[in-house]
Amino acid sequence: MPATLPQIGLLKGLALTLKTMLKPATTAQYPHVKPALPPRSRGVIALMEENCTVCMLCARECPDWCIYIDSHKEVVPPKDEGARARTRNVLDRFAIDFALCMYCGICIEVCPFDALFWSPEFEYSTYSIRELTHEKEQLRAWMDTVPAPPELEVGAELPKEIADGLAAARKAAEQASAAVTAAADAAPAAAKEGAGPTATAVEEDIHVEVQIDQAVFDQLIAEGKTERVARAKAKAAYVRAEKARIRAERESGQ
Amino acid sequence: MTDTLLRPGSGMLPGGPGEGMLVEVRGEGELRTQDMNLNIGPQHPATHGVLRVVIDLDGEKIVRATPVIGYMHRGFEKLAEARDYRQIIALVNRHDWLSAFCNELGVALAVERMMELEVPDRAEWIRVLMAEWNRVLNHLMFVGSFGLELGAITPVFFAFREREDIQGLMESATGGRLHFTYTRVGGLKEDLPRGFLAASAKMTRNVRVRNSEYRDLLEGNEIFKARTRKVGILPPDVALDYGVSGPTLHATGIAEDARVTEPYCRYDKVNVHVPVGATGDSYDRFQILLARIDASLDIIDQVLDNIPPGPVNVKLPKIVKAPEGEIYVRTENPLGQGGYYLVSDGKKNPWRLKMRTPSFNNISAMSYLLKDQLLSDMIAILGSVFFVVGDVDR
Amino acid sequence: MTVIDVVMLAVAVLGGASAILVVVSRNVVHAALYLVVALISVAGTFLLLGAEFLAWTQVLVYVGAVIVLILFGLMLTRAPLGPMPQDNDHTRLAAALSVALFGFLAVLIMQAFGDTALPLSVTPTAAIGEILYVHWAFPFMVLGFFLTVALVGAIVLARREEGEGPEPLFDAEMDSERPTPAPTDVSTTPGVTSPSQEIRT
Amino acid sequence: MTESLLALDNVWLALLLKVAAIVGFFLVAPLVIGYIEHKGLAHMQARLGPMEAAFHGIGQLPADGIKFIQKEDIIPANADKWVFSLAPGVALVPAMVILAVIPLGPGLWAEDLDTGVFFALAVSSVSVIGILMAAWSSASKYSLMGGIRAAAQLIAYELPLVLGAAAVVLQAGTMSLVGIVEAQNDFRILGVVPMWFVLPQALGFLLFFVASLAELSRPPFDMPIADSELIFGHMTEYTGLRYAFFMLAEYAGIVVLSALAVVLFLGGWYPLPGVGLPSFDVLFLPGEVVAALAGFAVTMGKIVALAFVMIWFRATFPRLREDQLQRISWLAFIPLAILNIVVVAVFKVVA
Repeated sequence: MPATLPQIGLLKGLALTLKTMLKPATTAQYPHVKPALPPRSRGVIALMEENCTVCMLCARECPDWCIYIDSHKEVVPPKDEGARARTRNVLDRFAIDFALCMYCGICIEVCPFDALFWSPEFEYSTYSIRELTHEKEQLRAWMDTVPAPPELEVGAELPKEIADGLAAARKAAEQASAAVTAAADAAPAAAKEGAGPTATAVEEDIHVEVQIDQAVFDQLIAEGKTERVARAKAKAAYVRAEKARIRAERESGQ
Repeated sequence: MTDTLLRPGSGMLPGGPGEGMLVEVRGEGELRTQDMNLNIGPQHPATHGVLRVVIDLDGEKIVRATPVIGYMHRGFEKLAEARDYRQIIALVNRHDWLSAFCNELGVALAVERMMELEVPDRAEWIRVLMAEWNRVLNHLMFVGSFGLELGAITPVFFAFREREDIQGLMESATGGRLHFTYTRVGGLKEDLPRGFLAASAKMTRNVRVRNSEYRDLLEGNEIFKARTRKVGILPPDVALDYGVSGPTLHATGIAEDARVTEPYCRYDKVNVHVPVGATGDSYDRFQILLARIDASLDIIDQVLDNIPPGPVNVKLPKIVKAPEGEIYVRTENPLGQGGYYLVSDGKKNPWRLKMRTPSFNNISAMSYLLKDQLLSDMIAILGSVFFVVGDVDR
Repeated sequence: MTVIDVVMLAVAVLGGASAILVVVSRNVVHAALYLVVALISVAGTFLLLGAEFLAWTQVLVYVGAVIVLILFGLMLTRAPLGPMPQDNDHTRLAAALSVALFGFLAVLIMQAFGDTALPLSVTPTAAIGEILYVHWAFPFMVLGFFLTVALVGAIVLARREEGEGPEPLFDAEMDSERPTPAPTDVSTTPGVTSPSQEIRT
Repeated sequence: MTESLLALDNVWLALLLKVAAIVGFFLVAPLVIGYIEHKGLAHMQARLGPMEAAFHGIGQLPADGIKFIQKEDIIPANADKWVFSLAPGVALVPAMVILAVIPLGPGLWAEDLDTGVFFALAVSSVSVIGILMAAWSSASKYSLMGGIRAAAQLIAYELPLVLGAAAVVLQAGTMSLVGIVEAQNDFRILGVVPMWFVLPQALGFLLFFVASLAELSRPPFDMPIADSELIFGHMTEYTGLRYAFFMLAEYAGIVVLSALAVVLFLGGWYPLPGVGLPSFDVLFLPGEVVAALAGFAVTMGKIVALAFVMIWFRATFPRLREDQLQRISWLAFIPLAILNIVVVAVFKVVA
């Protein structure tokens, strides 16, 4: 420990607090400035009602049994003449008691039909604990606030669905390019050049800094959409447009 | 003459903890002095949680201190017997809310070793990364609250400023700010989001700079030194007798650290610096805390250099069942040694899951540490023997 | 009667009443608090008589220090709330003594001044200083000496035995005194640095 | 003795105006200091502090006051009701009384006492009785511990405070606060350089300032109310308006002791050593009033600066232990204060 002058530590502390005072504060003025939450934030559970088949897996796996599901069976008339009538489950009630929920996300993980999603929406506190039980209409409404999942870190193994999709696309592109090569005998070199970018464009992921498309945002607000929905859609619109632009740029560059 | 009286009608609940505490009466005749019996807690600002310490005071000197625990007992171990392993992971990061990731890691490791699972390399590296970030989060909290208990109100706000940044980082990967629930048996919930590693690298630089601010604010402060040096000295042998671990043990000069002596995940591939103290007093414990933050940041930097590509999960059956048998896994949690003793009868839920939590042992040393100290020093000791009440009671 | 007379009378009644309450109060802390009122009334009397300096001295020394010490002492003992049984039976003797003392002083004052009304004049502080430090310098110093002796005596009595005292406040040598811990051998695992014996600061 | 601006012909009207002015100042000045503490402390901790009540939280303290009025006034069942109720008042009144003698500008004082310094110090020592009353009557062990600590601390730091002020009195040759301000304006180092007493009395100023921190139980000397161990000591059992009175007493104490330090060491209402105040007529205001207003602004500026240092200390330092406090006072401050007086006396006699 270096020898220090006596009492210099007190002065160092004073200097630090004074320095901090002169710098801008880090406080977020919450109700006035909304936090930018990452897409994975476990804010609230949204329900894609159309996907739900009332398999009850979520309700059974929930560690504190906060999911309530009611359903009835409905007989669907056979499509073809003479076939047997089918039954299907119809969802009557899907409610989550957020006063009990511990936000572990197990229900979302176990759902085999992609009916449940996390949304970063968090502003649903109530004055009464009873009002924290949200029914399927509200849960469906929160679907609008579910953002697209973030891109994965470099080196990550892609999820099976995306990897399969990419492989299929690559295969299709190769077939197309092979077809083009075979068809255009006269100018093979030119055809190859044309096919090259098509094959890579699928693989190549274009990274775009997310921003809000102000025009879309304003329009959606004018249409009476909630701010969060409008922001999410405006972001998506921006990303789409930007990616299209970059793609066009790359193509024109080649 | 010293005689001991059974306290008659004390204000405590009959049959409750601390009922019939002994009170010493010293001296003779007119000049007898009687100790004052003071309840610190269960609701008291210095115990950060619902710990209760019953102390007998002779003036400002503590004659006897008895920590009374159990106010926050939530039956985690029993609950775990009725949950499957995925649910247990969501459960165990709640008893010590300041080291959530390290706790879930311990349970996952226990189940994986039972099942003899080979966890993907990338997942193990990410676990190290997250565990170290969690350690930094935890230590920042204690750095702040230690200052607060000694009357310095600023460090805790600074600590929360850094915690906020790190929590935001963790949230982008795990979705949680406190209860991460990111580990799964056989790997992780999902891979990191794009940009996480770059943000981590930036954050380590940031926290290192901020760490030096705590040194300016507290470590070098003469008043702080006067309040903590030679206060609450814990000799190494006593520490070992009580089973104290973690930074509290390192301060006594013993560098026992599960990351070094019994490495798990990829701790054998990184340099783990274990700072140790010399005297085992409160000041040492505080210094260890700051030094451990730096050490954790070093580990994070190493992880960032070494993280391999690949999957983060293994394919598991729909219902995870640990085979029949038992296993004991120990991990170095931020507060000390975490032990997970898992006994399985081959079903989807454990037959018994006993958790050895560092806070419980650390708090056990309290009656030794507090004896013959001043009331004001009690605060310095309570603040520097690191515990989380939820972790004590479970 | 002038305004001064009325105020004087009020202060006297207040002071007298609280003085009586000091002795009849069954609660020691209440008695001490009544004493505060009595002492402040005395200060008020001094003020009304033009002895400003004396009045403030009364407040500073008696109210600010003596009473605080009394209350401090009471709190260190059990300081029970509520009335307490009187712990001695000398009340009659005390009453007789104080009545005698009061009578003696009253007679003395009457003898000295009689009916002559003294002119009310403000005593300048400088005059008090001159009287104390010029005319009565020797007795003043003797008194001061005695008080110092008493103080030293009190310190000697209260001083602890050698080695029993608390730790010094800012101990400069503390750094050098720190023992170096025995080296611990934990670097058995390859690729692990041995922990340093010093905390990096 | 100089004349006060309010020395009207009608004694009763003058008295009424003075009391009104003192009470007004007494109610407003602590709010100003409290607001500065809210914001200063917050920014030192990288926060913003109150932002919602009016512009940048200016209305926060009045809002708090309204909240305190609405709160239930709880008196513990075992408490000594009378003493418990009276204690906040006893703690509050001395601070208000001292304001009567403090000159805030040329002619801006209620009463210029011959023994002003002595009066201020004597009355300030009374407020501890209020704290002791609160501590004892609450029937709470935490309060009692706080009371014992407060008493011990106030006894220990009363001496350096009084001795520090005494050295100034010795140098100025007067006990009148107005006289001391004027003496500082006339003071010249080596008969040439104009300087306030803060320089020749640097040691005294330091002792006075630190001792006033201890008198006010402000960090790092806040052991008597140490919230993390004694849960605010004597204030533990207080709620609502009575608690607000204690808080008001604390902030009024900051104002009063800062003002005393300004008057004793920092040249009172003079903006710079050897520089006077503007005293020409502005519009319809006579020069005398202009000077008084300018002097008031200067004094308030200095008070706020000293209060800011107190807040700065609060943001930075942990608190000392009770035995450390005592040792600092008896082993360092009191000997130093006596030494200071001796040195000043020697200079006074020699010069």
